[in-house]
Amino acid sequence: MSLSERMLKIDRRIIFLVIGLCTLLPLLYPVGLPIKISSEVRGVYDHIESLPEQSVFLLSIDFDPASKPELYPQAIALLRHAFRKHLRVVTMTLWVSGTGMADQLVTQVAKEMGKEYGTDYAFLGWSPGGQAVIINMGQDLYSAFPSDYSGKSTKDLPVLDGVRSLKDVGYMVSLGAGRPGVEEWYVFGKDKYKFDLGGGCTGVMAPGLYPLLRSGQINGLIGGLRGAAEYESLIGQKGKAVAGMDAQSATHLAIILLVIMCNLFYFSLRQQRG
Amino acid sequence: MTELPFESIVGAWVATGLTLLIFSFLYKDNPLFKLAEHLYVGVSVGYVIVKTYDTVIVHLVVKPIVENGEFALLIPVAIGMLMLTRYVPKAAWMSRYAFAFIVGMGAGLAIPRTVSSFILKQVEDTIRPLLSVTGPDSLTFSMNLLNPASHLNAIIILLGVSSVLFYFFFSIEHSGAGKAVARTGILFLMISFGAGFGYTVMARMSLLIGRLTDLIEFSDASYGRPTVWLSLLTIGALFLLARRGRAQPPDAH
Amino acid sequence: MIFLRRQLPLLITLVTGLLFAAQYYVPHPASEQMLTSATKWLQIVGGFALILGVTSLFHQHAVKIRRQEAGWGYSLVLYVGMLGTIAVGLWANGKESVEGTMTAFGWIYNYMMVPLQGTMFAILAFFIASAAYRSFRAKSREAAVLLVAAVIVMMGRVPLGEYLIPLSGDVSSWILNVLNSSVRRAILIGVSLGAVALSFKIIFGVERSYLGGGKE
Amino acid sequence: MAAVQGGQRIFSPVLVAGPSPDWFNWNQLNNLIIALSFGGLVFYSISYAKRHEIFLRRIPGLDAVDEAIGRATELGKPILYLTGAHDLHDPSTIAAAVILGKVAKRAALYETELLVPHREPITMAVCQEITKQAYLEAGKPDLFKEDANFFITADQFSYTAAVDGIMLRKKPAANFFMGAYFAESLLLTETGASTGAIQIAGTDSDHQLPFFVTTCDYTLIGEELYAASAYLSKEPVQIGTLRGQDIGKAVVLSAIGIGIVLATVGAVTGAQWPQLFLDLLRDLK
Repeated sequence: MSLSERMLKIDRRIIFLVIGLCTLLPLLYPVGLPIKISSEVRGVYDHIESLPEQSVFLLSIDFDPASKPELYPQAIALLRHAFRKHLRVVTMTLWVSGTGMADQLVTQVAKEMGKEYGTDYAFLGWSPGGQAVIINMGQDLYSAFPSDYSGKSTKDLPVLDGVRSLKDVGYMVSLGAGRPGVEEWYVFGKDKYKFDLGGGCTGVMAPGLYPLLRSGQINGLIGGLRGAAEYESLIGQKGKAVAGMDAQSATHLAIILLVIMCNLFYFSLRQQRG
Repeated sequence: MTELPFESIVGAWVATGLTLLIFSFLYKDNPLFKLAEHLYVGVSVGYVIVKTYDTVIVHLVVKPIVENGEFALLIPVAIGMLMLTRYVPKAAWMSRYAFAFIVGMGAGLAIPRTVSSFILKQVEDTIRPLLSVTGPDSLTFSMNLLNPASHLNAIIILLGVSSVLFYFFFSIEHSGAGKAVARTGILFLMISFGAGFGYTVMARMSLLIGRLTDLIEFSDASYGRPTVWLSLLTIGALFLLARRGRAQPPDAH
Repeated sequence: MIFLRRQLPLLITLVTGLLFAAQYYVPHPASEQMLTSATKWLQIVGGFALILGVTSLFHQHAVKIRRQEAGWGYSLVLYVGMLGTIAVGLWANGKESVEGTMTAFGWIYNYMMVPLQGTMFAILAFFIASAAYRSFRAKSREAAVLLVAAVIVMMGRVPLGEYLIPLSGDVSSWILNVLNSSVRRAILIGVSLGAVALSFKIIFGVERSYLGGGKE
Repeated sequence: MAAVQGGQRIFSPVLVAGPSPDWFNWNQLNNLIIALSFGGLVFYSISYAKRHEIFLRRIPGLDAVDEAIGRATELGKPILYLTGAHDLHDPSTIAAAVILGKVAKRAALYETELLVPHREPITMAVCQEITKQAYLEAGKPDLFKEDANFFITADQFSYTAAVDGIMLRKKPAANFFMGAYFAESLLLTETGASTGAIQIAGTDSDHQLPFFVTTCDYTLIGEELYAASAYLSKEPVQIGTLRGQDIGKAVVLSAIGIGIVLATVGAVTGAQWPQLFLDLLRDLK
């Protein structure tokens, strides 16, 4: 077996090791490269900036712990921004296994920003049915969520004053890791109830949402950890996402090198065999 | 430095241990991984049951009925019950009513919304003038690739949309000029898949970054360094399992 | 009986399907009221669908334990995990936290479910790297195109890539915004036509595989 | 409408413009026309397909299905078939179920074991019926096993881990991934590749297509999945639908073409009339 052949059939656990190290080392010894802001992320940021105080901002945390590393930083950055702008923040989730995480997330950021439950923000919890929940909220928010996460009646929450349905929401962002996610919020929500919609998603979902972005169906898109890092830079509070960008750089470079190497071996093998 | 609460320390040990058990799958499928896997299935099913019970039964059904007398909610409960007849062979056909309701409603809700969101909206945005008038009698064609709204990009988008749509024509043979168009379609598809792959690499790496950040945090002395000890323990266990595995005939499960 | 077993379900599909498709075009309050109630029902029925799945899982692993099939110990672990979580969850009224303090249910969630699920997902990082190595070979023109696009986007999406080759950021954003958009748009239009066609067939009973069985 | 009065909320009924409530939203007329005419077109093509032969081009990935089942039979190993993450609301799941019928029939003929782990209970129940039917049609009802279709869990990753486990333990010789997929795709296909199985995928989840294309032996891209189910079943309903969709796509393409010409004419001449036509193609609401 020639070198090329052996290298092409390399035990994939060696690759696993390389990737593991490329992630770990920059996390332990960060460099801090500058991050450029894209227009997609700016779309969401600018819209929140333009909202008057006390507008209702609905954040749907449509992911579960599996996508936590990518979307959690996005959620934190968005919540910090919304609280800083003194918006009325309403949060919820369409993913059952994300409920506990969403609760923790909202409570933590609200505490940090000194906000009070019920008057400044609320967490409605989870409700089953996916698209049915969205339509039902568009029709009557209190029918979809008769009580919030802690069991309090949603009708008694001051933060929801004047909010009857999705039509009364100033801005809505869905942070989606799949279905139901941003697309469903458009099709079953914005299409009929006409609220402003922005999106955040995992890197996998992002390329598929570009047609919606182009056509203005969503007015901004935060894509993956990079998007979160851009948002963190925009609000000037660097967090986990910015910290992760170095590791991201290293692993990407490693993979690109792997791909180049693999092609070199491949072509040399082809040449050997004529 | 503040003392960590006891449950956080135990939690850190448990979380670290489970993380490492799952990661041991990277070496190969092994009993440690299987243990974590089954525990995971169990815990997550349990979690979903509790959440469904709490949200559906307690908050969406019982409370509204008891507090507001919304007895109409018994209808969906009945429909839901019908679904469970699937487990009674003789009455299993009754579950069809429930499925008929769900599927029929889903189909009905989908038609107009899909037409509006994904056909009209997308066609509307693809139709853009290929020239624009800037001053008196001067037509411009903007060539700037970096401006997504430029005329050149409008043409490229038109090219992409039509060739890919053409590739998905199934009732005509792709020959002659059609073959060239279909091939262009494939090239566009491949570019898009490549972009998707590249973007996703980022996504997946962030997941690893997330887990490693936790492991780094839990290697702190305040937790009693569970990462360090448990890593050693896991590697040791894998080593022992591998040795035991070698002593047995290779077929044994 | 045939009517009850076969025709009536199809009739239900026809009526609900037409009703809710038509509802979209009718802004009358009565029609809106119907949508509100029906979507609420759908939420509740969705909850019951979950029970269906769980009972099957119960049964499957119970059989394994009873027959002491290979690996029944793992099924036992599964049972213990499930019942334990249910017991703790019901004890905590299904809440992970009460007034900001973590409950035992929250502890299980935070220190067991979150790391387990997160790690399962994180394994993907390794797999994607090995997939890239194994299959990213310029075997054909198509494969070469895919590879080049992937490499450019990988460069353009990280600070180091933009730092080394400043143009990569712009090029990757052009690929995403223009080339990728056009393809995804075509796919979206095609798939949507398919979805609409299918919905029509379901409503009019042409497609009835969801009821089970082929021809009758 | 809602008003706030001293902390109390009063809701008035939805306000509707016009003296009496409207029974039709005229802005959605084009939507209704498109939906109805496309629906009509589909039913027309179906009835046409019942009376006439309709040409369908060959889909390269499909020949691989037979090849893969054949290889599993030769090796005496099982076939693994996944129907994806969605329930039967989703066309991809239905297509996957149809293809499962065909795969099950071949598997029955060759007497090869079939494993179909599910994520969604309703789909499982339906697939059980479909598999049973396939075994009947193949004339081997006695070989049908109720537990060939089994439910694992609705949770994405526990499901994936379990299926990966099955792949590593039972080493199926052919893996089919049909239907809708999410992040689990790569975990499944990479594990499948490591066991040396032939892998055939078919999905309309465009975000996962990059992985299937790079890691599977054959991939049915997007609508090819629906086409495959039509091609295999040779049923006029499916073939007719495909034909209807083709015509639909042709109409969309022509509309885009005409629209662009008109929009350009409108932009150059400054005339208003092209806009009237273009409004038909817009989501006006």
